[in-house]
Amino acid sequence: MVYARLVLMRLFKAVIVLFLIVIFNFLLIQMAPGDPAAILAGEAGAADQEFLDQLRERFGLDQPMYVQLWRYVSGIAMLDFGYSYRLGVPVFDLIMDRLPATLLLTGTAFVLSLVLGIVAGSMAAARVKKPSGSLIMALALVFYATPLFWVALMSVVVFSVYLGWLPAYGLYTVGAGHTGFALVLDVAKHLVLPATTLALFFMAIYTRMTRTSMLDAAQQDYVKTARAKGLKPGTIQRRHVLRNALLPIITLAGLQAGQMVGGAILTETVFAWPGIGRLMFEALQQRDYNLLLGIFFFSAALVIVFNIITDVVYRLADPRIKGAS
Amino acid sequence: MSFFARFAQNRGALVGLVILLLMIAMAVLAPVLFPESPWRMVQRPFLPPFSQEGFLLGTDTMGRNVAAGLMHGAWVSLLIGLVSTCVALLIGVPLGAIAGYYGGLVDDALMRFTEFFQTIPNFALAIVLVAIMQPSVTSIVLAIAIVSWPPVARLVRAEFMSLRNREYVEAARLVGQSNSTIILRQILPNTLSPIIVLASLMVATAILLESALSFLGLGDPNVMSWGYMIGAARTVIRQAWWLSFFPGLAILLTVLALNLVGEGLDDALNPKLSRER
Amino acid sequence: MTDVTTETVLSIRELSIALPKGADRALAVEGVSYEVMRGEIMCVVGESGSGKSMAANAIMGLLPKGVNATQGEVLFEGQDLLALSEKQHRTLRGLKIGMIFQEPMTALNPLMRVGAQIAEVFEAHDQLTPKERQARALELLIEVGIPQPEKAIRAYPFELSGGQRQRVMIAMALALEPTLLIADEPTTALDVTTQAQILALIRDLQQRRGMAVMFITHDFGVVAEIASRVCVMRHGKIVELGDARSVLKNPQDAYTQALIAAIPSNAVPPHRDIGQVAPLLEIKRLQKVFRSRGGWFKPAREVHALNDVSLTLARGETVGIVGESGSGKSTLGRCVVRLEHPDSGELLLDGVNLSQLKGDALRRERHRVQMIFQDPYASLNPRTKVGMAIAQGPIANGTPKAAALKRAGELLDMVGLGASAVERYPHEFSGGQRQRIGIARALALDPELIVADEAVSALDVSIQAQVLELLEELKQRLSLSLLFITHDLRVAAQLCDRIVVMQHGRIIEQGSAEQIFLAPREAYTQDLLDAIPGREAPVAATA
Amino acid sequence: MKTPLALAITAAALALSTAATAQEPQRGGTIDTIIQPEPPGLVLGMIQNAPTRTVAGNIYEGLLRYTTDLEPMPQLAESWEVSDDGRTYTFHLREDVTWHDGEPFTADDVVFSADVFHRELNPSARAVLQHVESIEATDDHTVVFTLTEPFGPFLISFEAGTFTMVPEHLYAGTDFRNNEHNDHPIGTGPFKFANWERGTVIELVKNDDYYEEGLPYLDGVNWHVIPDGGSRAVAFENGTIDVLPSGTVENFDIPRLSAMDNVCMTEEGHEYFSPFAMLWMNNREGPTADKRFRQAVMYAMDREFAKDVLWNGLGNVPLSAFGSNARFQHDDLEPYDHNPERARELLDEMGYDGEEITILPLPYGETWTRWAEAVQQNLREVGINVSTQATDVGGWNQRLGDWDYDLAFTYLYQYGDPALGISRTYLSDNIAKGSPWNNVEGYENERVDELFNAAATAFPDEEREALYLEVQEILHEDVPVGWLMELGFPTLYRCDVKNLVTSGVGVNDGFKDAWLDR
Repeated sequence: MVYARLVLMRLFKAVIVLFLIVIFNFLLIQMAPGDPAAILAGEAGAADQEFLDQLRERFGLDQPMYVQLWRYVSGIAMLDFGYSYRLGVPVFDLIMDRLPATLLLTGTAFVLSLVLGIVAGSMAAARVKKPSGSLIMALALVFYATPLFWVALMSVVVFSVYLGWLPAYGLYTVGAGHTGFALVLDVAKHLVLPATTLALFFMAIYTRMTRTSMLDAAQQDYVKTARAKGLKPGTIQRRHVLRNALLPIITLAGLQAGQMVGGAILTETVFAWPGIGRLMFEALQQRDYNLLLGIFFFSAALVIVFNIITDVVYRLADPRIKGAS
Repeated sequence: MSFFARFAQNRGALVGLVILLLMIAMAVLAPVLFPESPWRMVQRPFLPPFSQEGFLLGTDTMGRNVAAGLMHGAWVSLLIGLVSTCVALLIGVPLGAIAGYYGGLVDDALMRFTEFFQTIPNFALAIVLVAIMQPSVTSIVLAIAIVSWPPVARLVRAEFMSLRNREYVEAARLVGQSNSTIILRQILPNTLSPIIVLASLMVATAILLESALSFLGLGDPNVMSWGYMIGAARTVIRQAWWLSFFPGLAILLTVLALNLVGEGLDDALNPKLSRER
Repeated sequence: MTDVTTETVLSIRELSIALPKGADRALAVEGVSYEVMRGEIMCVVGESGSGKSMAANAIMGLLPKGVNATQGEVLFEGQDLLALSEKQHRTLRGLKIGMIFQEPMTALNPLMRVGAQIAEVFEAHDQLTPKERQARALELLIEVGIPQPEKAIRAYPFELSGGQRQRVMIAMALALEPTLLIADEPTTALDVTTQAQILALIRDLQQRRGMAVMFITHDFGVVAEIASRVCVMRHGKIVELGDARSVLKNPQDAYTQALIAAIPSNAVPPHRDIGQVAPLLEIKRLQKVFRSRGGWFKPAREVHALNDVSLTLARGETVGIVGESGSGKSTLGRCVVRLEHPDSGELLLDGVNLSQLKGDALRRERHRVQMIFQDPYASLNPRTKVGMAIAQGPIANGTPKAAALKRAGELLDMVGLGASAVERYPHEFSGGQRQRIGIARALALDPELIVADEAVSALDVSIQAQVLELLEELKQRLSLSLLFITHDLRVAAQLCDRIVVMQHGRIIEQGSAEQIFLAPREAYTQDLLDAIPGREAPVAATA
Repeated sequence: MKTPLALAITAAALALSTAATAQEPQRGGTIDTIIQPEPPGLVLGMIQNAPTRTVAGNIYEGLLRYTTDLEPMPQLAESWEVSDDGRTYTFHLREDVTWHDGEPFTADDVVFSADVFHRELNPSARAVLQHVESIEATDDHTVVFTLTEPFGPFLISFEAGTFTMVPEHLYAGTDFRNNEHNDHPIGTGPFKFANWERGTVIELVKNDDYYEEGLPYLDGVNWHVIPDGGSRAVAFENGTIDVLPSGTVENFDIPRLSAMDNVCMTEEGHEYFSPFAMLWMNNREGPTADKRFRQAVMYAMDREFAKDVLWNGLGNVPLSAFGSNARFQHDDLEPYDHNPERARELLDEMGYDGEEITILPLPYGETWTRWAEAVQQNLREVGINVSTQATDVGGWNQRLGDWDYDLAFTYLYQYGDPALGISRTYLSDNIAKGSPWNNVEGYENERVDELFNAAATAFPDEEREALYLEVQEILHEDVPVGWLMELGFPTLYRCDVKNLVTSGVGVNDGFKDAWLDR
């Protein structure tokens, strides 16, 4: 019940935020030089005025800006995101086409980075001031400091070109006709490099955060209480230190999860991953406003959804919040 | 213990400081050591590193001196990192301070505004902003600042909220100091340490962001930055590893150094006083 | 088995504990020896920094990193605890030796249910089945007197009050019926009445089980209440050790004497007649309600912090506001200095109503009422020089900077720090000295009224006495009007002409100090008086 | 000057042609290739951009194909006649052609496509159709085009990408752009559309009912979508991709990829387009309005360096406005060599005061960016104060469309005839804001207009040639734009892919003859 009300309330706020985001992005994109008609004409390599006028009329670009905005916003209110100028396909379909790939990539990377980050961070916290602990932190720092795209390029060169272990790009082997388990395995293989690349940076963040948080939690009085009970160190770490240390990580992870969709742009580009990050970049370059706005809308919606999930998880993890409301 | 002594206790921070000073030295000495434009095509392309005198790090796709590019690039990358962080602070600190100090509806409004910016995925927003303003140092700095101020605002707000009811602040209010004096004289100086620590990390993040933008072809074409060098070299990464390796290493080291220095500053500025009371 | 026997449970011999490099002294504890007998409560007393808790931590094997026992032995049931491995030590903890800590608010894991945390003790020592553990936990909760134990066992710590949490801690410490219970300042963070209850509980359980208790405290009142024997520590060394009654009655060591003397006496000062002076401060029907801000879907919560409070204070008078936490006493003080905005009612200062002033109008009147704060560490801006901290009030009110700084020097001299303190930073001063700076700051604007909010609560007893003395002296010299807010009736009794007792946002009773102490009209006041640890019947001082 | 790489290509091409004749084609197999960027749609005529042409050229067909020398070959038309006055063109269609949905292909489809579909949708076809007076189907398999006046390049305009045949029975009377068949294009070509996984792959499968006996040999073609150039190179290297059509990998990768075992390369197959790289120079204002400045720019640029370093020695540096694959090229003009001294002299002569000018690179990838950097440096070295303005495609389009630039890179297709691909850049009636493909530089010269207009409608070719030679001399002197290079876009493929390039548009219609030797 508490959750239902919470989610409802958050959703209500989300609608307002999304509405503002739509307007903001709309105005932002209006400021960009060049319109989709000109770009489509440019791509065609030849165009006369008639062609441009046809396109502009078709896209409604001949209308004043407020009319365009009104049309767009009222369309969105009915969950109609319009057509992609360039591809001539409903924006909603395009996004739904690409969203699963992005969610698969970011989801995997998210889980991977979170699990590995927490494990590595706990290990580093337990080995504080020992060489092994310092090594973990040094590694985390290096991962954190290395540009993501550089890792991506290098991992392709090493694992795909020289070693030939993993496919370098794409979501699955085209034309292999895999189905069922074989397809799953195939996709999993393709997932390894992009997911790892994307995960490394976030893993570094979680590792550092977990360590700090664990060291903080280990200083707390209740840990002393637990020791005074005669609990084994492992149990103390797990049940008392880690559980409390996870609270700030939940908050951070919630923020990151939403941002990952945007952060996947680079990864998706290098690995030819057919996700919405890449779609967004292409849409931007082609001034495919409807598509771009649609993607912004969905990625913002994802951020909000993740925030709500984070809130719920946080409440599940921390009884104090529930009691306070 | 003096500030520097506490800082120096963290050996990593010292290493970071040395690296950082080295990078700054590179930036400052670039015009002295390589007075010619780094864009000048001076030798045959793809000269490997350490193979010819005067071209310690080899030449790039167009026969330009990589060492010259790296040193001139240090200036640009550090400058972009620093300036964009300053701009982000200029936006984030006042917003956070006002929200945290006044609370209530002002806080609500400002925080909704901040959340709004956090709801649009960062990197995507940066890309769009640069694309819209067209790539240049100014647009890149602005875009980075616009996507990186919300955490500053949040941090400053949290600090202000915890400090605004401190007894010394209340004492200042009681003796009749004005709100602006209290914000600037009483609270702000006490939030500086976490802000400085955050800022050092933001410079690092800004350098990474700039390189990512350059990688996508959204760098300023008139200045030689590390990000540009990697972006330009990625198409030849297979035949000329050194072209992306050296600027990549430079970014890594700088970001690493900034993080280490940040940690050191954190240790030095925020000694754990929790046990004192 | 209720009698004190001579069986030694714990024997500490020549124990020295070294602090890490860079600490303010080399040894936290130096050559300390004492014993704890079966069935007795051994009180280890000392002020902060005396090393009184260190030995306890060494016994439990819970010394902080970098702190090590360098010498001596701690014998418990025939084995030297210092020689045990961590693993061996672990088997003793909880099973043979139980421990309770000072801060009930933070000593329990906030994310685990109370029952589970108690059951963990059995689990740690592989005793009982999970189901039995829960059953035992419930029995223990009943034993320590938690209201609604069936509900409490399923509760999270934040759902319990401080006293209840401390009871949970005790239940946990006693779960396996240990031979030795170590209690490290278990009542310091509690209200007096709660403190009295917990002390009674510990004494009661100790007697029923015949355990040995090592009780660490800074408060000689508490010592008087429960100790069989006392060990007084200072700077890591024992200054006096002996039977509680004789130490209290007839302390041998000068430091012990000073400590005991510093306890605000039970002697009630004689009634002082202020005469019929026009009231300086008139509080009329003051109301203050705190509302938690509700969202669109959640109702706001309300707490009546001040409910129809009326009060007058004459010029030159000191009025004490006494009450436990949540009584509204601090809110009252904060309303008077206008750090809070009262909802309704009047605050007449010399006839001017301060209660509804806002903005600049308020800022102009602020200098008339000043405040001395509780926390000497939080009340001074760490980045502002002491002189400036004092001078900034006059500067904000238009005094030239040089003159204001000069005056600051004079004030510092007056509070006993010397004018040279102007150029120094707060961290160079001790807690008591900082509180003097706070007093100087409050005086800098020549206020008509000073509100002191728990101004000595955070200080060690000996320091407390000095600061109280200073206040008393200043009061005489400058004929200050003082609103003195405290939870400690003894302190109030020492300084105040009149005492106001508050509970749940209301004034329960007010009267002269003498009358409140000797003839309280309300039961609650009587409860408060009874709860004062080590209290003997108050005696009217003969003037 | 030919670099070793260019020589190697010639050798490989020779080896290819001998090997091809020596072996019996094998059937079966699927080729994996690249499409970059992902096309917006596949209905040719409605969409004319390069990737659509490349993929859909294997689904749709035109009346004619063209050899690598740009001679017409039969396709849907098995023969054709031109009247003596050059105004009437009669096409005889094959009678055994069916659409992918089984309907027969007839003359009515041709009339519909040309007269209705292309006139409404296709600007490049419109440019040709403005010379056409009428289109008639005289019987089911004969179509007659009557022109208003002779039009030299008419016969070269029937390539599938420009003048594709679309099915009348599916499109007539519908809203073309929202026609339901746009998602599943129906053509007459050797391959049928099978599937399009957006962002991943477009799959074409063999048309079993194809009218040319025995063709195609392949079972299908998969066009992979890989947005990153480096990843595309890797995909080719590790063997997942068999064919890299021209322009799909960065030039810097080509030497390495072509040096791999069992990899062949051909420069053929882009003659029809023959992309011509140019530097727009704003003739209206600023220093670039001065002819001497523009000449100085030509002398300042080291075009041979760009060719060798950026284009691997492929392509060639033109003398003037006409490339080698356009007809009627003038080969006796004084070349604008790299001559900084001369450039400085010209600048001094005009009294260039160091006014800052900007250069707009073409936002089409690294090679172009590098090229702009090189040109910028070249210009700086002769004392021209120049800075680069970065844009993306949208910004680039807008600046050129609004004439808001000083110098700007571009490249244009030549379409095999000056009247189609070249004159558009210089004709004064082609000055109009809003398009980056017309007379963007703002060059106005009456004589040039006269000559180009006369040459387009002159008949026969000898008359045209004289006019075109004169125009080249004028342009060479005036330098309305900077002529950078006729680009060499090689196609890379595994050597076991045989007979890949058989026409002047290369892989755009080439897979029908290709086979795999595996």
